Amino acid sequence: MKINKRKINQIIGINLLRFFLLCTLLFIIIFLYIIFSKGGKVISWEFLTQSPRKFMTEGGIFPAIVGTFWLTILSIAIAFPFGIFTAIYMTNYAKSNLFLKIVRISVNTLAGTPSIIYGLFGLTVFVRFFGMDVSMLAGSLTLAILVLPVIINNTEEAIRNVPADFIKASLALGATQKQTILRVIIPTALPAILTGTIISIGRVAGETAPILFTAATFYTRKLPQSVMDEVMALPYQIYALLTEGAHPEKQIPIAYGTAVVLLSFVLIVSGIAILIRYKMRRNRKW
Amino acid sequence: MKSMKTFNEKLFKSITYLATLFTILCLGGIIITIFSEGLPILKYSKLNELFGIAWHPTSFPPEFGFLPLIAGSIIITIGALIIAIPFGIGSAIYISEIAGNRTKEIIKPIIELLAGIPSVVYGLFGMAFLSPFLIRIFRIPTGLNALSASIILGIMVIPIISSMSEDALSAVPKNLREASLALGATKWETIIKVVLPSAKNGVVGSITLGFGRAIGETMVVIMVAGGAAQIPSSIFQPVRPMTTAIAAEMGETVNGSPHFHALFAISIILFLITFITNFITEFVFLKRKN
Amino acid sequence: MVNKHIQTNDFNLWFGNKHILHNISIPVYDKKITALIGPSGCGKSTLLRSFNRMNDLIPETKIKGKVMLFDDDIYKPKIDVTKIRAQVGMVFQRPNPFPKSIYKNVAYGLEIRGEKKSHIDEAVERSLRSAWLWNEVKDRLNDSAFSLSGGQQQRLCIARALANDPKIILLDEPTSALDPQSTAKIEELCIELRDKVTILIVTHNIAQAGRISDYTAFMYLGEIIEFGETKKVFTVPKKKQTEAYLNGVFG
Amino acid sequence: MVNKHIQTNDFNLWFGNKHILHNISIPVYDKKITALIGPSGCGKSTLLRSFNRMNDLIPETKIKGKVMLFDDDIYKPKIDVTKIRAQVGMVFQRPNPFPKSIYKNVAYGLEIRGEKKSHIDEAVERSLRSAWLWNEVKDRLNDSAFSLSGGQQQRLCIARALANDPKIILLDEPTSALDPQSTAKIEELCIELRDKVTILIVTHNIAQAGRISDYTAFMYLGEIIEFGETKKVFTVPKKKQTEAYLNGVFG
Amino acid sequence: RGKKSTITIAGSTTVLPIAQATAEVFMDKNPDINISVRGGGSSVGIASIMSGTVDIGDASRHIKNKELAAARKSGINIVEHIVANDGITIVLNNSNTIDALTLSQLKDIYTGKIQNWKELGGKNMPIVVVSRDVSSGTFEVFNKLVLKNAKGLNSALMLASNNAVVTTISTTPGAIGYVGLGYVTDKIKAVSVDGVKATEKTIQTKEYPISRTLQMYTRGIPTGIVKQYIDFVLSPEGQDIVEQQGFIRIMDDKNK
Ligand SMILES: Nc1ncnc2c1ncn2[C@@H]1O[C@H](COP(=O)(O)OP(=O)(O)OP(=O)(O)O)[C@@H](O)[C@H]1O
Ligand SMILES: Nc1ncnc2c1ncn2[C@@H]1O[C@H](COP(=O)(O)OP(=O)(O)OP(=O)(O)O)[C@@H](O)[C@H]1O
Ligand SMILES: [Mg+2]
Ligand SMILES: [Mg+2]
Repeated sequence: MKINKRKINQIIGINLLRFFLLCTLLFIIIFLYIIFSKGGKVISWEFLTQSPRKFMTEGGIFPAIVGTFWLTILSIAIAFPFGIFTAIYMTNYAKSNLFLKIVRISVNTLAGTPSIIYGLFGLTVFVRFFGMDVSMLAGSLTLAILVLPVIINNTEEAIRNVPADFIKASLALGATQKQTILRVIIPTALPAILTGTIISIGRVAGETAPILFTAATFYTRKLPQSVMDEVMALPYQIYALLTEGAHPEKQIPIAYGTAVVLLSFVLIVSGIAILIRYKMRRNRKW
Repeated sequence: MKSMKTFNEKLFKSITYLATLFTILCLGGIIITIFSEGLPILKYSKLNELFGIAWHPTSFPPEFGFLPLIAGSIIITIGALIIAIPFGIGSAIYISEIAGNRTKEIIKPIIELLAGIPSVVYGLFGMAFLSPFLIRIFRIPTGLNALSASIILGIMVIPIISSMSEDALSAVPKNLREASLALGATKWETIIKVVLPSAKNGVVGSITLGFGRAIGETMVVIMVAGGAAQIPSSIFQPVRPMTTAIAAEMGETVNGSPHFHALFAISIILFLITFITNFITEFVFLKRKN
Repeated sequence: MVNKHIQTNDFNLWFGNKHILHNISIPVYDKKITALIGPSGCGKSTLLRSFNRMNDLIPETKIKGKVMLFDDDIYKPKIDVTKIRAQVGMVFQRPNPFPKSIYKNVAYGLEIRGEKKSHIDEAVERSLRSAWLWNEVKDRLNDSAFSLSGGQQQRLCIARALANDPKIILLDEPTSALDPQSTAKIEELCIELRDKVTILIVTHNIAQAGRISDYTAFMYLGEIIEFGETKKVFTVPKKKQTEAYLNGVFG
Repeated sequence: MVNKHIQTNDFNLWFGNKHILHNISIPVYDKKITALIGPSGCGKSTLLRSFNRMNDLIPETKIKGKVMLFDDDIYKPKIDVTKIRAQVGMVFQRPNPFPKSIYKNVAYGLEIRGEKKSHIDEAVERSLRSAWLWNEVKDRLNDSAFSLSGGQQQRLCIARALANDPKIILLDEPTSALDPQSTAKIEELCIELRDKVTILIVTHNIAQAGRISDYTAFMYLGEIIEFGETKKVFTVPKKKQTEAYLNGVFG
Repeated sequence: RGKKSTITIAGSTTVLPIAQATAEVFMDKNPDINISVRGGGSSVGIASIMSGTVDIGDASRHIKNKELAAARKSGINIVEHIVANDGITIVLNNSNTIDALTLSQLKDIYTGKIQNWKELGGKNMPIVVVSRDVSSGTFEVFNKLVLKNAKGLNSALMLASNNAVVTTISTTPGAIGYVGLGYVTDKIKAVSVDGVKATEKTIQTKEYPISRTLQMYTRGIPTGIVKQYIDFVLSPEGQDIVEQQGFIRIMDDKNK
């Protein structure tokens, strides 16, 4: 009798968990299905390669694709070296526990700070104080600071996962710390660092709030000529199409189409990263 | 020769040190910015007025009561957690404890992938699909309200809670599970009595992290929450979370006006809330080691 | 002749395609200590875990042959695995108390079966006494189990297993993570427990097997090379490999 | 009398407040194999690592006393630690080749010192030959080091250490993760290398110490209990603890 | 600035569609000129014009005296160009029996003093108040002209777009809301305010009480391509576009 009750508990419990998981997967499927089925209709070669026309109700989103591309590349290019060096410092050089703690709190605080606050910071400091105005540069810098903690945390973890054995072996052979870092630690951690960085590319590409006041423009036909130009961007475009303009019935399908482009980009990029990471874990011999 | 070597070593170390200082500087910059632009609101409005229940920044005289905005944020966030916790933790347990290796290898990346979906796309989904859907189901005047924002935010937070809880559960030593099973416990008993309690910190940490994420989310709420600055009496009413107020009103304020400072003051509150939850997550629940 | 408590018949085990255990046929005698020795990776732990079906946890495990517990094949279909595990105690290499109080650790097996509180109290005390831990912990039963030293934790794990009142206890290198004093204590404890339960112990420490066991089985590459009374196996081993192993040529 | 290669004088070491090594004074003789034995945690690895200052990596390490390498105190201030480490080869318990090619592994020590390519090529071949690995890998020097078996990896690590042309090699349980065949091969290799370098080896396997070493030091709780020629220590140990340990009473 | 080939426009999101749509046609006609249009809000538009970071600042309100004074102080001459009229129509569900309201009744409804249609002689039905998001230009006008900056009802639904208002009103019997004249369809009904029905004419003449103008600001009298563009917006062709975007053209004879 008692055994029975325990068995029933087990069956109920496990099925409850299965239910939660299946629902989660169902959410995902419904979500993706709706976005892709509604947006897929809009996607065409013209949509991807042309500027918007007829008051944003026709034509394509090419300037927004280009804008998001540059914003992403620039911000990662800015954040990457800072992130790597900070992680190297934290894992290899930081001696004082207090300082390390301060750095860690800073990084974690940055990581948890809402993106709209980055937007305010970018507006106050880059756009106004440094007079960059609404520009790709101001937006990229803002986004760079936003992903900096992501890159640091990821790189730090990658470095910490380098087996201590390798480091010991290198030092025991008479290598200096810098040599050990550059020749053993970083090369070993590199695949993990890069996959993490690729994932943060996806993150940057999809951020909207930080570029609201710093980089995004509603409409332009011209592709950016310099970093001081303002740009259209995919995520902002989705937002703008839904909340501004006078023709929602025509704008919503375009918003869906834009979302498909953005989502595909993000999913492909992070999918690649996850695949690499998965392969890497499989093939890892240490 | 040797001095060259030491110079190189020192130079490299200094570069990494400067990068680290830069990181701290960024945080410092953010804090200084929001405080120096936010605190001046006290020149125009007393502290107790700031925590009043009316947000009428453009009326005459303006009223800058933050409570409706804070309430909006908190209500939506709690709603999101109510949705995300069972689904997030439930699926984490299933993935970590019950699913076979095969299933795990497929589902885990899918959930991770989900975590990367841009919030504006969720916002689109909420605005263009969920909200009309809710109107039809509940026969309510607007689908842009606290409920739909909670649902969307909840879906957004599920992957965060799920993948972090999963990490915590997987980190529970295998030998604890074995000990329990070897004593004749069923899998369910092992999960409930041994694995979950052992992973408690990580699991709770995932919830506080989810809280921080949800309360700081801007695009979803600005698009879906409805935007009425009120303390709602039902979940079908629209609310105006702090992030919405900041993002939507910043453009309409005159630089240096009371309204401008009030928005920065809200960002201080928002920052403090996320800072504290973050701090709790990291140092109480995750006990990150050096 | 003593009773057989366990008997395996041509038992084979695979993890996926890896054939780990080959035609194992050994008895485990009632109220005796049987030691399983052999070099690392030879399958000692795997064999031990076959006796309470803990290998079921490893995906893609296949078996062939029988393991008879008294007169029941524990691998027969539709058997209640939790029941078997409750009858067979197990102690692992590293002490693995639950992150709960000392009391809750020992009570665990009984609580999940929904025993009465009074019965549990009594069983906890009895088991802790049997594991020679009662005097050391009786005043702090509600302290976390992690407040105990390594050796105490291992005895707590033994007490936890004893609380289920098992007829047989499986120990997998129970002392390899412990200091000499704790090791000695656990060895004595095993000898003492022999009166009540059958003990099967895996050990890397040949001297330990010699000191405490009545029977010894020597395994190599998944096979039982030699099985017999410890005295005989240690003094006049029949097989070359056994002799080599006992002399420390490998492992 | 043979030459002393290393001599420690009243060497003490603390990790934080934990006093790990107590007044260690032993010699390590030139072109001999010295074995360090003792139960787990007694400080064997720590002592070994004191000889190339690898303990510096552990925060809050304090030392007192001297370690003389030939006639130089390696703990004297302002010494170039990397130079000392380059002179002293070290091989660890688990084979730890870098995730690079076989060639790059062996060349590592020379490359970081900026040696010429031709010199490196030659040294790589010489070291691989000395480690008995040349024939097995000469056709695939650019393959990943992880494509080698465990035993080969360990020999690769020995070759990597030899490439620096060290006068002394420290081995920390180099065979404990290996199978019997690989173990035997490494033991033979050690004996062969003795002609060229001084060897200090930590081992848990008493039989191994007996087989290959010329001198044996027995450590217990951070102290050297006994040091002497292996033959003597093994047959007529002067101290009770040594005897007990050799008989497998603890550890 | 020499031979400029780009114009940057920023400001009011209400004017955004006008600026965007006219820019598009203007660029089609002048392929070597590029116009970038971004939102930000009226204040951003005026601030940007003062700081010189844009060529044209859009605003759905007139420049404030304070702002004008600040501009004068720094020697900047800000010129206003009214480019469109915007009238806000009060709309009800088709089932509602009410046809006319006064400004003060509206104010009472939106501040919560009147909560049931029967107080206005209609059915016994609670009033569901629908408003626009605080950041929208439409809200701004309504707030100023109807509420006279009094505090609005906290529980009003704040909807993000004109279309959302139309949909909500058409499906909610007791609802009242406001939208731009261009959005009125037969799914909802428009009521007269203070006895005046909202039409193009009544809005142009300011007879209809809830109407305003939309403007573009430039630094000094526009020259070169900026002038070309502004002229285009004010031309009949530009004004057709204004109408297409749901606003009311400025009176033909009264070009400023
Ligand atoms: N989960 C597993 N999946 C696949 N193979 C496994 C697994 N666990 C163990 N094995 C393999 O089974 C063989 C026997 O392992 P087992 O742990 O039984 O050895 P052992 O004799 O207990 O060794 P040790 O003395 O090191 O504990 C080994 O070759 C091991 O690699
Ligand atoms: N990084 C460290 N920090 C603090 N204490 C340490 C550290 N490494 C080792 N110890 C302590 O130093 C003592 C000696 O350790 P050591 O590793 O030298 O022992 P060992 O004789 O090599 O043992 P084994 O045979 O298990 O390898 C142990 O008590 C250990 O707990
Ligand atoms: Mg084992
Ligand atoms: Mg050691």
